[in-house]
Amino acid sequence: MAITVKKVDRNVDMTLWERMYIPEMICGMLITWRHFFLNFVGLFLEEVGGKHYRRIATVYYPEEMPIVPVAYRGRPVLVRSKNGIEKCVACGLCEAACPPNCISIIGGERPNGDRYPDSYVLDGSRCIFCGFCEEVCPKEAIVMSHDWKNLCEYNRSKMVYTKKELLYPERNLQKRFDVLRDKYFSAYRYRQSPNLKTEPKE
Amino acid sequence: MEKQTIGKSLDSAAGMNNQKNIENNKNNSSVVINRVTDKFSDSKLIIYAHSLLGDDTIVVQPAEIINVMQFLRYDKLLTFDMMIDLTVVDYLGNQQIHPYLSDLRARFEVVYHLYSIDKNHRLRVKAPLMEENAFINSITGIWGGANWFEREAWDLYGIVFQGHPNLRRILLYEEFEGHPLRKEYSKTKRQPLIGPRN
Amino acid sequence: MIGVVDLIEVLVKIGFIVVLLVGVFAPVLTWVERKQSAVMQDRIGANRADVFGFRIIGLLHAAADAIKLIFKEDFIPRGADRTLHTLAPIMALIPAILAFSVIPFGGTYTFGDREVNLVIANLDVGVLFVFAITSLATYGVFIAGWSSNNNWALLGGLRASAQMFSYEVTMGLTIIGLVMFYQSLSMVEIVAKQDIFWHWGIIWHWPAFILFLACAVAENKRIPFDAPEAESELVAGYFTEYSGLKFVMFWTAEFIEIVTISALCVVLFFGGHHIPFIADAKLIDCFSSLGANIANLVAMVIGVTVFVSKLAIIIFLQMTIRWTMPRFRYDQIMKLGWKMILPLSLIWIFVVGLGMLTNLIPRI
Amino acid sequence: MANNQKNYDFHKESHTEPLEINMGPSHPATHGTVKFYLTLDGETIKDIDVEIGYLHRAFEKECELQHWSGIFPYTDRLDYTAGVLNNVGYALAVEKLIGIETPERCKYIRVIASEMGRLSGHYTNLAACAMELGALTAFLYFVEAREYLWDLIESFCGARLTHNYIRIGGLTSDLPDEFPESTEVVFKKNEKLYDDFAKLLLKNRIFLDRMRDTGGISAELAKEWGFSGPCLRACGVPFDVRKSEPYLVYDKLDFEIPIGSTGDNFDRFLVRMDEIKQSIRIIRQCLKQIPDGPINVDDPMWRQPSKDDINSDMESMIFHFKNVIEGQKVPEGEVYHAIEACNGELGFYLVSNGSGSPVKCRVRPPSFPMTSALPIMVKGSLLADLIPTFDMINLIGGECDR
Repeated sequence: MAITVKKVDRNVDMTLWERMYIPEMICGMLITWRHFFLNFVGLFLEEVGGKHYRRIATVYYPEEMPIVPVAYRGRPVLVRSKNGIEKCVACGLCEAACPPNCISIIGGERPNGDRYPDSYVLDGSRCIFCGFCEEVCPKEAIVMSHDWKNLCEYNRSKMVYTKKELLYPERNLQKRFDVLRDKYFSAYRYRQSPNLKTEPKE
Repeated sequence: MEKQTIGKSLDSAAGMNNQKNIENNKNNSSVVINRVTDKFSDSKLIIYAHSLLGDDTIVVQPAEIINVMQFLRYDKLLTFDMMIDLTVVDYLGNQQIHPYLSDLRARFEVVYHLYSIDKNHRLRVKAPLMEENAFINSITGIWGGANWFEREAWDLYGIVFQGHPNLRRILLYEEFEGHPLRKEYSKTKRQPLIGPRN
Repeated sequence: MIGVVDLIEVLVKIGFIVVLLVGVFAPVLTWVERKQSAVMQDRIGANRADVFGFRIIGLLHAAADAIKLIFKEDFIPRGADRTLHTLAPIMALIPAILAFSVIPFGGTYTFGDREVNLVIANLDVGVLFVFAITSLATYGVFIAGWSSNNNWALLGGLRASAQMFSYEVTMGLTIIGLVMFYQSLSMVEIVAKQDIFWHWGIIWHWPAFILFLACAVAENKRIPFDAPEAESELVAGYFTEYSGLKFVMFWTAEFIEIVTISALCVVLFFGGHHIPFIADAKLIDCFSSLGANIANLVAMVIGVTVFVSKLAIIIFLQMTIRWTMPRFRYDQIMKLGWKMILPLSLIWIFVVGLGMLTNLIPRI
Repeated sequence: MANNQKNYDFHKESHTEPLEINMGPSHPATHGTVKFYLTLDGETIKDIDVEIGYLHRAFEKECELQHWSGIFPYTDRLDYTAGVLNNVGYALAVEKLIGIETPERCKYIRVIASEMGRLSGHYTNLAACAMELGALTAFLYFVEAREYLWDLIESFCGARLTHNYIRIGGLTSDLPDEFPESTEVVFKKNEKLYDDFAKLLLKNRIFLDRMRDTGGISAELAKEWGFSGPCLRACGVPFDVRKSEPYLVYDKLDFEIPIGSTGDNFDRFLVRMDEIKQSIRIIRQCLKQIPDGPINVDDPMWRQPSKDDINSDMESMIFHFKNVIEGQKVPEGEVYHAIEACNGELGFYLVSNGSGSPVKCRVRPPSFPMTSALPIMVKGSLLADLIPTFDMINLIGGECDR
């Protein structure tokens, strides 16, 4: 395909209008004043009317929290299913897949034979929130929650999460599970089957 | 590739892929390689040439690197006016990847990637080096851009580029001992602490 | 021996000016700079400092800054000349405040038998005095740059002194057209002659106003003439090695100089305390029903508020320039000063002279 | 009288000696970590020695100890203003080595993601240049535009900066359903901010005087020193990897490459400004033409099996374990693949010996050779010209020092 090239106009011979500084300064100020007065009115209307009048892009942080999309990768957490025990079977795949090696698991077996993680340590200070553990886990036992507030501590040892801090009730993560099952790991993501839309989504 | 092929062992799948590439090298090697090989056909300068995976590659004797590069740069048909990249590969323990490495007892390989803007074709020039005499002529005379690339190759691999204006470390501090990207430089090796410079 | 009443009157005026300038305007201007730039740039700006829950949209940040900087460590770098290092900010601050002593912030009002003229020093060479005093600030800046034993500060000091020196010359020249027009150097007379709207400086001398404003902003080293303290080139220019109270002095000196420049613009071009179409006398006798003294008092208060509101508008204009324009390169500032503004102001003087000869421009 | 006037050496007589300054790694203007050792004669730069390496994190050594799929979070941190662009570059190189082709929808999503990375990279760079020249309001308009764009990227990647969105043989996830509508909303806002930014600066004489005829370089010198991307196009050379060697679906999209004429800072600025327009145009075309269908290659060896497969049949479970623990077995060989990143041609040279981790994972950093050419562009000019020149080369510490 022919390379369509576009010359950039260098505005070399400035008109007299531009060679004097003042006209450009005035039309520059008009822009900043427009932003000023629109935002000023927006702030005033917001005090009177409601939040949707706001034009300003930033948020009053501690009082208002930024809204976080569904796909957000927050702190990895262990899912505690409805009957109170964790879904993790201590297979060690997340430990192998984690680039900064911040997960260490010691597996154990319950009397009725199914495996459970005796100790599950995730070093929060090394975790880079890449989401590999969630991807490789066969049992959907570890999931990236939407938890991002006050994760940092004053000393690193406090950031090492053991099983107690990692367990998270399953019902809070339902939104995350729906997205995972639909967008991330459902079979029709790659099968060339003709009727894609009708593929059963478990 | 239906599901049952998974059962087959993995290595055969990898091997099959490589086989396919080597055949196509024989019949339609690219224009660039033909031009270079018949220019240097008399002296056995070109050790090996292939265009696997679509990348034209020639392997040259390290001693002749200067005039090969000069030819590539100033030849009317090739005009490689851009030296895209210069790097070094340490093949310690992986000599089996390229057949000629083992018979040359070469450990390092200085790899140049060239590109010609008007002709829009690329070429990879490789010069195998033995471990004991790991030095090669510097090509900063031909492309000024090679200056920093060669300093980085010296810094991380310890390849000496003779004729380089000021061959000193670029990414690491002067007092760093050893060349970290060599295979025998282990990940957990620690450096001696140096005090503040001034 | 001046009378006790006169002394009290002068002290009250000085007190009013110092409180107005250092106490009110300088801190408020720090808040204005933050809040105005924030709202201009689609963000919220200062809104955190609160006293018992009252935020007053961030105004308390000025107080918070002042207290913080007072308690910060006053750092003198090794190898710096101690005495000069501490002397420099004082030399930068004093001229900025002194220049205000000549500026009339109100008319002359009679209380009983006393004639009160709202200016601290009614010099008949007011304009000259202002330019003389502001040129003293150059010493403060240069000594700050030289004495803090830091390459960047030295470069900043060099740039600042060259720039301030060359723009004083041009600033003086731009005003001569005005002085010819009002035939007097005394500020009080210039303001008195501007009681009719058509005799305001801006009406006949708007090119001089533009040149004067450019020189004044350059004198004050604010963007776009920001080379001496360009944070991207010279870290922080001449006050790189200043922290704590000395930094506050440099900062307040800068803000007070903004106010002084705006006051000069108001007095020379926008008719000081006059309201466009209402002369002082008419103002007083429309309140005469309340009795002579109170009428004068009310007129005085109105005069001062008009003066301060004009001041606020010009400051707002200067602040907007601060946030819209990029920065000149150092040699372009010099070229602009000597090769463009100086010839233009000389031509303007010639034009005014010609105009007055052929009395196209009315003689007042 | 005349001849001794000629050989009167001003400097020797007036005993001035040059001022040596360290424009050190933490100087406000070097918003990457780089140090200039300047010898100044007054304000003109007599000599400049650029020192990089302050953000060297041993990318190649780490990659050699990591599996092929584990390298993706590292590639995010190369050009950290446009994380997903490096992911796409690395993924394409590995797929070329393996010899697999991703489905059509995945190619379109990769083009959308990399164009958004380019937008975010250009916004950051142009904003930083405006700030360095003192136009702080213009800086914040583009940072705000970048903020809206990052929220958009976050909606499908999951993170604002470290995207980690591309995998070998496909993507981690599909685009959210309401993605086209939210893109349109963001682009409308960004275009308004773009016009404000352009009106504030492009006609402004102060900005023009600062940027024009400073830091220029001729086309031949640029080619010789390995320039690529906006800085080479500013010299008038129409070299864009998306056009010269079309990868993904760039041959199906029509967009223009802006080129300058003299190669000075103002041309580079305008080329980047125009590329923002082109990127928005590309993304809009992609969103119209994107087909439905799978996003991962159907070859079970090269992609994450879905949770349904793992739970349903034993073979893919074993295969999944083998892949995660030993890494995917990329066939033996070497490959070089280049894509068009924000600053120029970002190339990946991979050498594999058939095991789970690479023998060599070399990144060709576009800003590395341009920074080496900084002395040519700046020697003899004023100290204040070093700032826009250094901004327009857009040295990103992560990409240059690796």
